[in-house]
Amino acid sequence: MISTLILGIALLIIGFYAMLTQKNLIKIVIGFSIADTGTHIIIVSLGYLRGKTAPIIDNAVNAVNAVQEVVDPIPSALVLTAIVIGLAVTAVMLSFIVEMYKKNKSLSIDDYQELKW
Amino acid sequence: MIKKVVVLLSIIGLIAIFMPMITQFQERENLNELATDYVNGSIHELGTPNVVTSVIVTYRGLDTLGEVTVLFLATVGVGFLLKGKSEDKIEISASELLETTSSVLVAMIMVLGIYIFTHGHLTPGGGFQGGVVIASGFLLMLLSNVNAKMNHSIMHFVESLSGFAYVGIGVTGLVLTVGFLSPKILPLGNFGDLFSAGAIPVIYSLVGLKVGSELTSILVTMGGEK
Amino acid sequence: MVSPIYILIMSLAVGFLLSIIDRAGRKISLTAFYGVLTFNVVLMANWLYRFVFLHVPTLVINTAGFKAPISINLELGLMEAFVLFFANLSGLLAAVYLFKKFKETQVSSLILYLLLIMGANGLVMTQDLFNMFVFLEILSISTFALTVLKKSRETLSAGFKYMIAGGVASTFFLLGVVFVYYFTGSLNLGNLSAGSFTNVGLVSVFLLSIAVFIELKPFPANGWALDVYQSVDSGIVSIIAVVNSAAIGFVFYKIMPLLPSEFLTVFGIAGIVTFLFSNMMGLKQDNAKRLLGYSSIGQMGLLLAALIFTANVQPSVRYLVIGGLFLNHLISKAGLFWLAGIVKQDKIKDWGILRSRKPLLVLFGLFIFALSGLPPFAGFWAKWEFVKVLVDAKMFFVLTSVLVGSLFELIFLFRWFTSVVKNTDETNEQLASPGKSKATPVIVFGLMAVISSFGIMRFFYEFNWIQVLPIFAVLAISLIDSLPSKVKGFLSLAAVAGYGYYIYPLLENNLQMFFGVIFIIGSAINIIATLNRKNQSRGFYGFLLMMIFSFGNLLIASTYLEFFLAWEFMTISSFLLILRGQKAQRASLLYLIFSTAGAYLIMVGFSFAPALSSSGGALINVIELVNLPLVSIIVLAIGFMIKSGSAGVHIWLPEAHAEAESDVSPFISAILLKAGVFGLLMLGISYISFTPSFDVFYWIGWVGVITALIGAFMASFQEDAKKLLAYSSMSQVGYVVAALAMITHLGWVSALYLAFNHMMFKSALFIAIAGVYYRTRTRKMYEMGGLIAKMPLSYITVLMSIIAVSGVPPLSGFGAKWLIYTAFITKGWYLQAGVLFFASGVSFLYLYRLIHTIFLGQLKYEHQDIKEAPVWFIIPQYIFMAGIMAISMFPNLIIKPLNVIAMKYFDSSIQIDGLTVISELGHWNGNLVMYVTMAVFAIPFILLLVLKGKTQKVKQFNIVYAAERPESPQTTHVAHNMYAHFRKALGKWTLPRVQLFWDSVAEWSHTLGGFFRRVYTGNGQTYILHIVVYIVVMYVVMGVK
Amino acid sequence: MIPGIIIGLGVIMIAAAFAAIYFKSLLASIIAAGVISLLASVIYLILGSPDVAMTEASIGSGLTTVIFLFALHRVRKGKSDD
Amino acid sequence: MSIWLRVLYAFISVSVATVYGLMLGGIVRKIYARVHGRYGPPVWQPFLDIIQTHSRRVAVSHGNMFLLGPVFRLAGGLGTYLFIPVIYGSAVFGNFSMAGDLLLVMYFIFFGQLGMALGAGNGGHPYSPLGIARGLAQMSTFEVPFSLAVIAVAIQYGSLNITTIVAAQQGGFMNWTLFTNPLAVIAAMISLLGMNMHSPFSIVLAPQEIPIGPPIEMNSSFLGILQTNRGLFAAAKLVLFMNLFFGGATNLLEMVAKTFMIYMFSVFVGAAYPRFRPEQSFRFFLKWPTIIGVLSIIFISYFGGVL
Repeated sequence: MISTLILGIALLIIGFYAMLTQKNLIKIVIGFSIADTGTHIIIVSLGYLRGKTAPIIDNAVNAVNAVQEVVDPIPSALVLTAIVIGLAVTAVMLSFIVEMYKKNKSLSIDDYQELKW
Repeated sequence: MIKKVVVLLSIIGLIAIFMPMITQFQERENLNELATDYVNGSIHELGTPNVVTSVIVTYRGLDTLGEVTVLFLATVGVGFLLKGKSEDKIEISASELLETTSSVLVAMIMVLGIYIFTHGHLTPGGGFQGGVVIASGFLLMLLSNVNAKMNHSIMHFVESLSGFAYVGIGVTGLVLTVGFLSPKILPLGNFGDLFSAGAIPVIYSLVGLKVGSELTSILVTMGGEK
Repeated sequence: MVSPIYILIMSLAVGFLLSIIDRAGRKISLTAFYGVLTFNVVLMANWLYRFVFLHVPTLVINTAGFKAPISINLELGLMEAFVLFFANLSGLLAAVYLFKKFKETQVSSLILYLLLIMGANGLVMTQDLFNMFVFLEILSISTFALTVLKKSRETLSAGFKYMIAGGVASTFFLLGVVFVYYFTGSLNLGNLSAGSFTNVGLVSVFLLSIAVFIELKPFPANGWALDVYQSVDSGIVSIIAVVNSAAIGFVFYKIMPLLPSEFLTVFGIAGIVTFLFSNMMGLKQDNAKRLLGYSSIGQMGLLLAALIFTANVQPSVRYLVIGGLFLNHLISKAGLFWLAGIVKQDKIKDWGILRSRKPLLVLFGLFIFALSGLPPFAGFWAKWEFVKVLVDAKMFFVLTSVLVGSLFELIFLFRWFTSVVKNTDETNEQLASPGKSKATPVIVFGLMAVISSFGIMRFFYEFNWIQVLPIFAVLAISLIDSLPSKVKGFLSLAAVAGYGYYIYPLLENNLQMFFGVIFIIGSAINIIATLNRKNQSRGFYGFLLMMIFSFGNLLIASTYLEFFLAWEFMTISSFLLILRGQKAQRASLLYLIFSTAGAYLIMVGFSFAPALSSSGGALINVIELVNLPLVSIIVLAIGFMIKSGSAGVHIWLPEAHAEAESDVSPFISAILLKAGVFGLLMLGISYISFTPSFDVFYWIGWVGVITALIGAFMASFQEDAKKLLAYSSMSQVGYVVAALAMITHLGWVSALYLAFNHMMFKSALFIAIAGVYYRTRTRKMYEMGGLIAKMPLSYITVLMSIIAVSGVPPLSGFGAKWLIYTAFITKGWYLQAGVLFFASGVSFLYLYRLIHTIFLGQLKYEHQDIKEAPVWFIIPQYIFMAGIMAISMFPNLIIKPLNVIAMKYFDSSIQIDGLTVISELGHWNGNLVMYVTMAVFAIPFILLLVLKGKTQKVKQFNIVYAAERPESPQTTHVAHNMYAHFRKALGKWTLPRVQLFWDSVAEWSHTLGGFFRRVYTGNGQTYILHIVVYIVVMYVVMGVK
Repeated sequence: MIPGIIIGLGVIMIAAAFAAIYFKSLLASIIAAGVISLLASVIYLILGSPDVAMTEASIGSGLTTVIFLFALHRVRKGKSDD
Repeated sequence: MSIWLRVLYAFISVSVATVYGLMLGGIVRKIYARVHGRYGPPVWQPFLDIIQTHSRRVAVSHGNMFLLGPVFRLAGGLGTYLFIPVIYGSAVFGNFSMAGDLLLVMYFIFFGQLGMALGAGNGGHPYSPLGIARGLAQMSTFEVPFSLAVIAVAIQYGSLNITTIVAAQQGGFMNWTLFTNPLAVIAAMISLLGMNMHSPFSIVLAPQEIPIGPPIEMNSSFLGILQTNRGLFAAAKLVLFMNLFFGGATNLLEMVAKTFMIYMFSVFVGAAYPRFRPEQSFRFFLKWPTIIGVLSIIFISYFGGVL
């Protein structure tokens, strides 16, 4: 659906915007997470078929002509995986931040540029 | 200032990259060949009403194994990073009432979680969702400070063994020459039954256990539990 | 055969269980851990063997009981097996390297490590795009977590930057994957091709490929990677640099078929840009690990470019280029990172500590050599073939960038190497023993470097054993290196004799024979001087033999590659010999840089040659290059002229000659320079039958005469005896080059005559000066004086040699002058002849300075008790003197054969009538000149003896000096700045413009490097911005619609 | 009908996204981010992906938010130590 | 011709040249003195000097090379002379010109200079190397126009063989190089000034700065030999110039006349100009004479020598 696609892209870009402008480490990760959500919405939007329902055979969907009635199951499967992975990455990022804070007592990304050139 | 302009430009650039996707977007009308195969295959070959589940557990089983691994890695990684040195817990004083209710609630949540992943092939939801539900039960436990110690070790074993068993099922498929991670190591059963769809429910249950324990581990580590 | 999917299975099973196993004790968990890693290696080794030797077809592994594209499938082919074998091997060895760490830290690190390796395996084998994403995440997350194996502020912030960058890249990758699915309905690589994407669909492959590309750290969107390389534990960094890069690089290789060719070209150029710029920025780097980081990034850029630009060449070449570059990078980078962990010094200048552990030093050198793409290591062959591919495809921008980038890399690597070897900071610090676990992987990879080089030579080329003899010489001598140096010296002499005996029948052409005499016999005589060595001189004879054998191999090369190989061996060995000099760090580096630049040009030049098959192409008729295009001739000429020290590219020459050990200098001057001459002659032969639109050799001729003049002037203004001789060599070889550039019979006769003559008198001079240096311990001529009384034999050598150099009759030097001027005037190169006359006049200045300031004038107090040079120095001098006398008396001894040599290519322009040589312009009877000279010398001599009456020999200071006794020898010895007036007269013409030019080139590249690396601000956010901007810019450049 | 819901949700989500960026309080930012995920799951439901909706609701808005909060707590804790 | 006859002829030839050369020296001293308003020594003074130096009882030597220096010097003079055919067509004055051509002569000049420089260096006096350094530097510069002139001559006559060059100039003075290739002759004549080390190019001997320079330590017989050579060597150079540029000589008289004129040229220039400083001298030779030399080559090679 185009509206959700636009929404997803918007969230993705807002997420990137946050990553590019926010100095606070946690906010950068929030930005990353927003971008992630945007990505997921994009994926699901691409799998959507107009007027069709979830790919689950039950009372609503007949096994015989299921093919004509369901949305694409593959993007759903992919997003499922992506969401879990997103969580994993977020968790590791956050634990980095926790440790960085322990060492440096700062949450500003500008305070972490001892390595350069 | 220059940086701001560059940021702005790069954002505009990003929009430009995705613009053609929007302007030339065509909503698909029909399933493509692969998806059609999946829907048909799921129903006729695997006997799994929830096509998404059959895709996740079977057709793209390797992804799921990988996904579980990613989560596992995150668990290990978070543990490795935080090393659990921090002694402080989240201090929420739990009243007796809360403790009692939460124990009951936890039990209920656990049952719900197990229900979700065992029925993954029939209804929406499955291992991941079930696992999260289980984890949320433990979260509740953690927050209400109930029996935290006992659970930790068990969590570990569940985490390791469920993962191992998952791999084991995969290898069984290889040994039986039906293919790695194939659900055909078990009979298909009746379409729509709980015990049907070959090994799908088994695998999904293991995934559920694994994910649940992994997420719990993450929560426990992040939450400051030793 | 066990399916490779068991790598995934075993790793996962053990990985999942490891935390439980660990409860039973770390020993058990470690056993399981190493067990799996070893299993991976063994399995992949087996598969690699099967693919290479049994030619089994590519293995397809389906999962879930369905065939692709229904289910995810894995593939294992030759390429996969190759990459994975080495990735797993590096994984295992890095794990061994980290053994102590793994014993101590949490079990988590083992799990992360194990799954990291698994992720790499999965990534390489999987054929499904989304599955790739999953494995990419497995690889990334485990790497992120492992970056803090050594937890510090630096590693944490570097790791965080890494994560953010990785996160951004994987977001784009995911989007790309899904878009691909949306447009094609498939995720399986087997179903997809570049044709699947049109118009808006291109966005999908763009996102996909740019994400992978970002992971491969393109310049400038790679600051995060550098921080990681610099800070993270060496063992883990080696994995990041090697295993991760290999796996992700392989992903790029796999998605390449999906990309339209315009994308690929842009990526290829971006890779090259990365290579060029990271190496340029490396120039300014002084942190060892960060330097390696720059190099790693550069190497990956090169590898990508190679992947892209070799797409259309035949598979064997492609395998060699990519495999060679990959292997080279993998082995040497891992090895160097491990060494960095052992040395534990951040700053390059503190690495001198490595000298206290010789075996590690040798390994260090090995990796540096390999990384720089020097033979026989894998990178050399890859570069050779790659250059050929680029030339064939006419991609000159890429070619230039590759070569310039390689040169930058070589510069910083060898600056490091030479500073390690030569650093004069006296630190008595001993490098702590690295321990078995840390040393073993380094040693294994050192061996791998050697084995892989021989493997490549064995599989891709057909070399005669003689072509690799130079290496075996080093190995053989290193086995007996504990013997006294004299024994080794005599053995070397015997080896050279044996070698000469062996190649003698192979020298079919007279020209080869002639150079054979210079190279082999000249070297053999010069070896005698080295017998004076008192200390053990470890390594010396190995490299010396390597050099001498390479000289010979140049002559018997039958293909371009054989020639080039010998050429490179010659460069390497001479570099190492020069490096042995006490203060030779700068000199040797300069030498290597220029030589390598020259070698690159030669490589390019050969690549232009027609009918060059992948095995190197044949030099028809052994030494004759055929049908070279004009550009090839120009490029080759410059390459050879660098070696012969022509003006403009000569600045390596004086330093190298001066700073080399004094018994090494004769080899460099008398023989090494002739290799360049030999190359130019080869070119000249191909030029005879060639009528170009642009007369290259005319200009070479000019360069030659200018070289002769500049060399003579510079020599006149030197205070250092060896530098003086060095510039003199430059000048003399300038004559040779100018003469052979005439491409006439007489020109060549004179060039060869002078070359031969120069070999003799310059050897003698250098050895004589070596003797003087040995006694006086100084090379400053003004610190000597009056040594004629103490070292008469050396004096006679110098006297005769300078007569021979100057061209004063009756000695052989005049023959050269006579031939050259006659040749020039006959050719019609009048002004050039005028310049040569000038140069020849100036040469008297430095020759007189040499002999006067050392042997004449006032003897210094501190030299009162000095003795004649050791006999080992005297013997070779007098052998050469005998040679000079022989051809002075009977010039036809040499002119006749030279006449014959040149007659092969031209009609003879001289007649030999008895003892008289008759040219178009005049005649010369060297024999008669000699007799007349003897007579006119003898008559006054006798007259003097008769007439002079009693001779009173007076003491040193008894001179007509305003009735005073001079204060000290110093005040009376006119030596320092002897030609000040001449310098004043020439004014600014004496400015060392060439030196200044190269200095500013060096400065520019450093400044540029320093400028560009400012993009790496260290701020993680800026790095994200770089990535985003990079993506946008690439989008625009690629013109995705 | 459905487009209306989606546009409505979309507007709220984008607003929440900006809120997440510009809120001074990290806690509020985290909650805002959680809201985005929660609303996203509604969108998934509309798009015929109940599985994804469940996952997003539980993982995206639930667990992720909790982990953020835990991390914030740890950081705050560290801050008060000084 | 038997070798002994040739040696005999050579002996005669050398004797004549030596006497002539020494007398030229005497005449020059006389002329200088007259120009300066003095009476001056007799023209045979050089002979007296030689006898006087040789009759010294004790020769002070600084070493073997010191001793050999003068020998080298005289050998250089002898050799140079002997490789030049002095009189065209004469067997007696044909010398050993079959041993080599013009290039041999040009390079043999250095033989004596080099040897002398070495001998002087062995003397240990600082003025010797100072003078030699100046001399070598100046030599390297004046050789430039000279060699350009020689090249021009070689182009013109297609030969470096002196006899051939002389032969080509026979048949009237208009055939002399002086008229067929005047630029080359100008260049060469300017270098001759340097070669003769007369003022303004007398920086080598420069009595005021480095009293007589290189031979400062020379005494007794050593000096005598040097003086002998001075006469012979001067004659050799003049003969060479005469052969190359002034049509050579077919008899002794012609030779004497021509060489005397050439010598006078340098003497008069020397008498008229004060001495250059070394760097001025070097620069001078590298400027106009060199340009003239280059022009001569250009003219001769592109326009066949016709101005």
